[in-house]
Amino acid sequence: MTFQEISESLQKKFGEAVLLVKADAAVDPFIVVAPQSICDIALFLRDDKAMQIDSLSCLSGVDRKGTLEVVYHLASMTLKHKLVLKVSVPTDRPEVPSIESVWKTANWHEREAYDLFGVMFTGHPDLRRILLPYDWEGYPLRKDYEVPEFYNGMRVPY
Amino acid sequence: MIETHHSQPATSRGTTLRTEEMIVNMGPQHPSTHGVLRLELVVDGEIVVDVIPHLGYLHRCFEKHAEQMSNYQQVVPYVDRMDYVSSMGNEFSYVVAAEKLLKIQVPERVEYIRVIMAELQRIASHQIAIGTYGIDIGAFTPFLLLFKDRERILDLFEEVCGARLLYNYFWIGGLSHDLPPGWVEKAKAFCEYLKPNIVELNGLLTYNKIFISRTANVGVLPKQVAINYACSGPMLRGSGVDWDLRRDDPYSVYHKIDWDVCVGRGEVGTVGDCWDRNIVRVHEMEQSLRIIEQALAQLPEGDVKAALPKRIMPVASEAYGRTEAPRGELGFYIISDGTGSPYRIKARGPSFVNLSVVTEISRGAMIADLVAILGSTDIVLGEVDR
Amino acid sequence: MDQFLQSIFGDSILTQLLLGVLPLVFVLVYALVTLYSEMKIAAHIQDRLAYMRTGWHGVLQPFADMLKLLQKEDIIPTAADKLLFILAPYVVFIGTYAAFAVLPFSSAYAGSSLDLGLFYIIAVSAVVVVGILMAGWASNNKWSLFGAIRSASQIISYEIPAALAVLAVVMITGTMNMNEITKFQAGGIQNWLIFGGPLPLGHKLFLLPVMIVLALIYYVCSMAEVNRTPFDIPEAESELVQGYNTEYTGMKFAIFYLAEYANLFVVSAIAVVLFFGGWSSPFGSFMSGPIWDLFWFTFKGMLLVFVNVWLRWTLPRLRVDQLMYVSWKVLVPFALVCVVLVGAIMVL
Amino acid sequence: MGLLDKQFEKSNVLVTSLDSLLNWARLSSLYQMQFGLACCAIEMMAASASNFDMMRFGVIPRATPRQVDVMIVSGTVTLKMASRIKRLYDQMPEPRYVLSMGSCSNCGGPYWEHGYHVLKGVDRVIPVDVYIPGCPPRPEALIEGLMKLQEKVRNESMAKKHA
Repeated sequence: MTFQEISESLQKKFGEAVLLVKADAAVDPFIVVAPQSICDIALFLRDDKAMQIDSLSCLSGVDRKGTLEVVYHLASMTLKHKLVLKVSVPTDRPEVPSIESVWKTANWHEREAYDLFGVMFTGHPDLRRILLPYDWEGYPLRKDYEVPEFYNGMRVPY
Repeated sequence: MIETHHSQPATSRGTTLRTEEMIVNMGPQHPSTHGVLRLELVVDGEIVVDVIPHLGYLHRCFEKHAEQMSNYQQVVPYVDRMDYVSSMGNEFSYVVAAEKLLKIQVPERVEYIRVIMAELQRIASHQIAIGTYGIDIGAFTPFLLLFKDRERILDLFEEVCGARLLYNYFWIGGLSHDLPPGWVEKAKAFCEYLKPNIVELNGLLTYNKIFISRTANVGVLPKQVAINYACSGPMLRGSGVDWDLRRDDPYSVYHKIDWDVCVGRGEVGTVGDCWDRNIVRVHEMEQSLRIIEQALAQLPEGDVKAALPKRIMPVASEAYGRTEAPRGELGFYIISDGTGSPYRIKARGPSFVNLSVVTEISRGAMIADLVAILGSTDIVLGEVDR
Repeated sequence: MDQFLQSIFGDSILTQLLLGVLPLVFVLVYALVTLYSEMKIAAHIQDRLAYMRTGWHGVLQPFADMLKLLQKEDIIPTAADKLLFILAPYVVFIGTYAAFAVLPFSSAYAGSSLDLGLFYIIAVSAVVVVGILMAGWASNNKWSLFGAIRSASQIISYEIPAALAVLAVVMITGTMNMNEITKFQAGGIQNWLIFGGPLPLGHKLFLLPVMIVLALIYYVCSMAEVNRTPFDIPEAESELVQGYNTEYTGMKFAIFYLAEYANLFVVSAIAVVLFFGGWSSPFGSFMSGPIWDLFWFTFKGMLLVFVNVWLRWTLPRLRVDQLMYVSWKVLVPFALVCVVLVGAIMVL
Repeated sequence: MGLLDKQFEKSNVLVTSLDSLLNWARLSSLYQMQFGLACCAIEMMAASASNFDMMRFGVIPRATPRQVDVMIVSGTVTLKMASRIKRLYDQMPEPRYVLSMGSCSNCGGPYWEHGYHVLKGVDRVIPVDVYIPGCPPRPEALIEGLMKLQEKVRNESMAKKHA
């Protein structure tokens, strides 16, 4: 399926939840959807006969200064089409429903996005830090992050 | 919801004799965690009830560094250091993504050299994977024999770029250097040299009776689970999924070369067991040799750098480029905000994703099996933690 | 040897002491030689050189290792059971060393020519298990405990087929005295028990396949009893770090090491006595005599040690349940059948 | 160095020759901790493999810190790992040595500026005897560093330290 067809069927099925279809992007086209419906969309994409998007390649957090984005790179191994989904939430209330129940692989990706960006994935079974120590403070990949002077008595800056 | 198969935990087998579970810490300094992974094991005697991985002991802030660089080219050395046993593979993936974003066409000679390097690197990487897997199973000698062969590949790399491990060879829009004179002959000689050694390896390790009994039917990863966990590379193909990005999402010049995708067939056990994952690596080494030989034969003359402006200014856009690295799908998601330096780079490391399935397939196994499972996933902590 | 020493020192306690210390000298020299040659053999299997910097081709390396271990700090973990922790390596070593008492090194020397020699060896080797269990428990380290439990279960299960193989030999020779068993096989390579012993040709032909199987069974068991690859699960490096000796430093670790190598020789020596003619020369009376006997005994023993080293650096490791499977479902039934066959052949 | 400090030393034939014997033993049997951190660990493995064969110098990898003499810190030390390295170092018996292999463990290497989770030099947590530059150092460089360490051991005096 082409991007055009996918976006049309998503718009038909979910209507209001599809916020923006950016088909004329310079490189990869993408679709922005409402955060609260990402779970339903994901489930539809995975189980629909025409979509069969069985694989979540990558899940990334992005800090857009004021809003946090979560970007889903999806691919179908049977039909060989790809799709980029995005959700956007304000930085002060970064709550996105977890899609761990749809694609298990999202578990660690979401933990990573939580760890580095502070995106709260609601419904995630085990939302702990994954890369940084459990007692680390702050979300280092946010653009306004300040490196702490000391961690556990060890000096952090050079 | 896809059903995932759990091995029945040892504690619920309906026996009246219930033993106390013990929590054992494996790593970060442990001979078989392949680096600084820490596994918290809940064990009932020798049987593993649960595995809780703790990562991040090698979190080197790759993504932060990528954002701080002043242009796209400067990210390449950091990309090298992600999956440090297959630097060429990482560079390949990064330049594919970056060139997609910056809309650069590279000369055909560059593509061929990149393919040759990436495949040589794949052999070198699989040699480490199989060698260390041998150590995990208890055979020390194959490791040293494989390392000896690997040195030949490193010599070839050293000749083209001067480095043994981290090369900074693939540049955006080309390569740092052209091949030195006589290199093609040496590479051909290497292919001839390696072929009998793979046969020897099969005799010594792969088809060893003890090795088979240790790895066959152990850690079976069913097809559906593998796909749901987005496993890739030998891990996915070992489970019988015929999927290789080099063929199914083609990049570079792989479509001009004749080669096969290797898939686990359950030759000595179940499809998707540790042995299958290992044999896929062995066969991939053979296929890589095929690719290298053809690419060497087809290698066109020409320049190794595309004509580029001094400073590349992309439009504000984003691109996700992925390639088949030795461990699986290595993707780079690059966002540009219209300035000369990247706004955000996210690396999708195959080891990170492949490791997440270990908990799923090692419940109910024995401690020795866990070592075998972990070894067969072939993780590199530099890429898991980035 | 006994007479020689008695003629010098008389029938005093000193004679007995000297007789007892002789094997210790042998163990130390042997351990140094084996340590060095194992690494060199492994290196040649693996296409490299190993020790090159200490003396000619690194021959002084074992001395350097030992001297260094002597200088190391002796750490006893705070949480360890101190008494057991300190005792364990000595118990292991004593268990191994006690076995040397009955080994017939030569027609002129055996520490003690016990009539129940074989029985004694099987009995004292159980002390090793106790020592290993002590080490694993006292270390207060979970990996050590794993190693100790694995080791105990492994040694105990492999002692059964080994004892059955010994039993078959005892049935043929009619004695448990190791010197007598050796003398039984005197007169050249064709009289060795692995080839059926000095029996009439009809017996010999029937015994030959059975004895080869028994020798293999015993050799496999002996590898398991000394915890070496493919049966090295108690100290499986990639699983259990170092097994029961994980927490040991310096000299205590060195004693474990020494005991392992000494044990390696003990089991090989028993195999030599049982199946390969002990100290007797393979050429009948040619090249025999007390000194030659010592040479043949050591040479045969070292040859078996070499095979062990060779296998160690070639094969992968079994899993703990597969190990038990090999013992209980393969070796024990085969050994039982062999014992019955030997009995039947001897009666006929 | 050299000639001068020999002059001021009390000449004691017994102590010095015992010293040199003990030092020889220690320098020629440096057991190494089998423990790799990052990229440099691959070069460390290459150095122990057939082509470079560190065992020529008596260097054998051991898995437990209790039985080793030298810890080769081979790679980037992160803040999360630093406390583990400290503990491993504490578990090693005296006399113990530390080789810092590669720029990362020397000073943070390429991660010195923006590495919010990288310890800028392992010497901030444990004492280091020899620093080996390079990113990663070649196996030859590691062996050179090892020989520097042997030189250091050769000039130590155990007998005097304990007197």
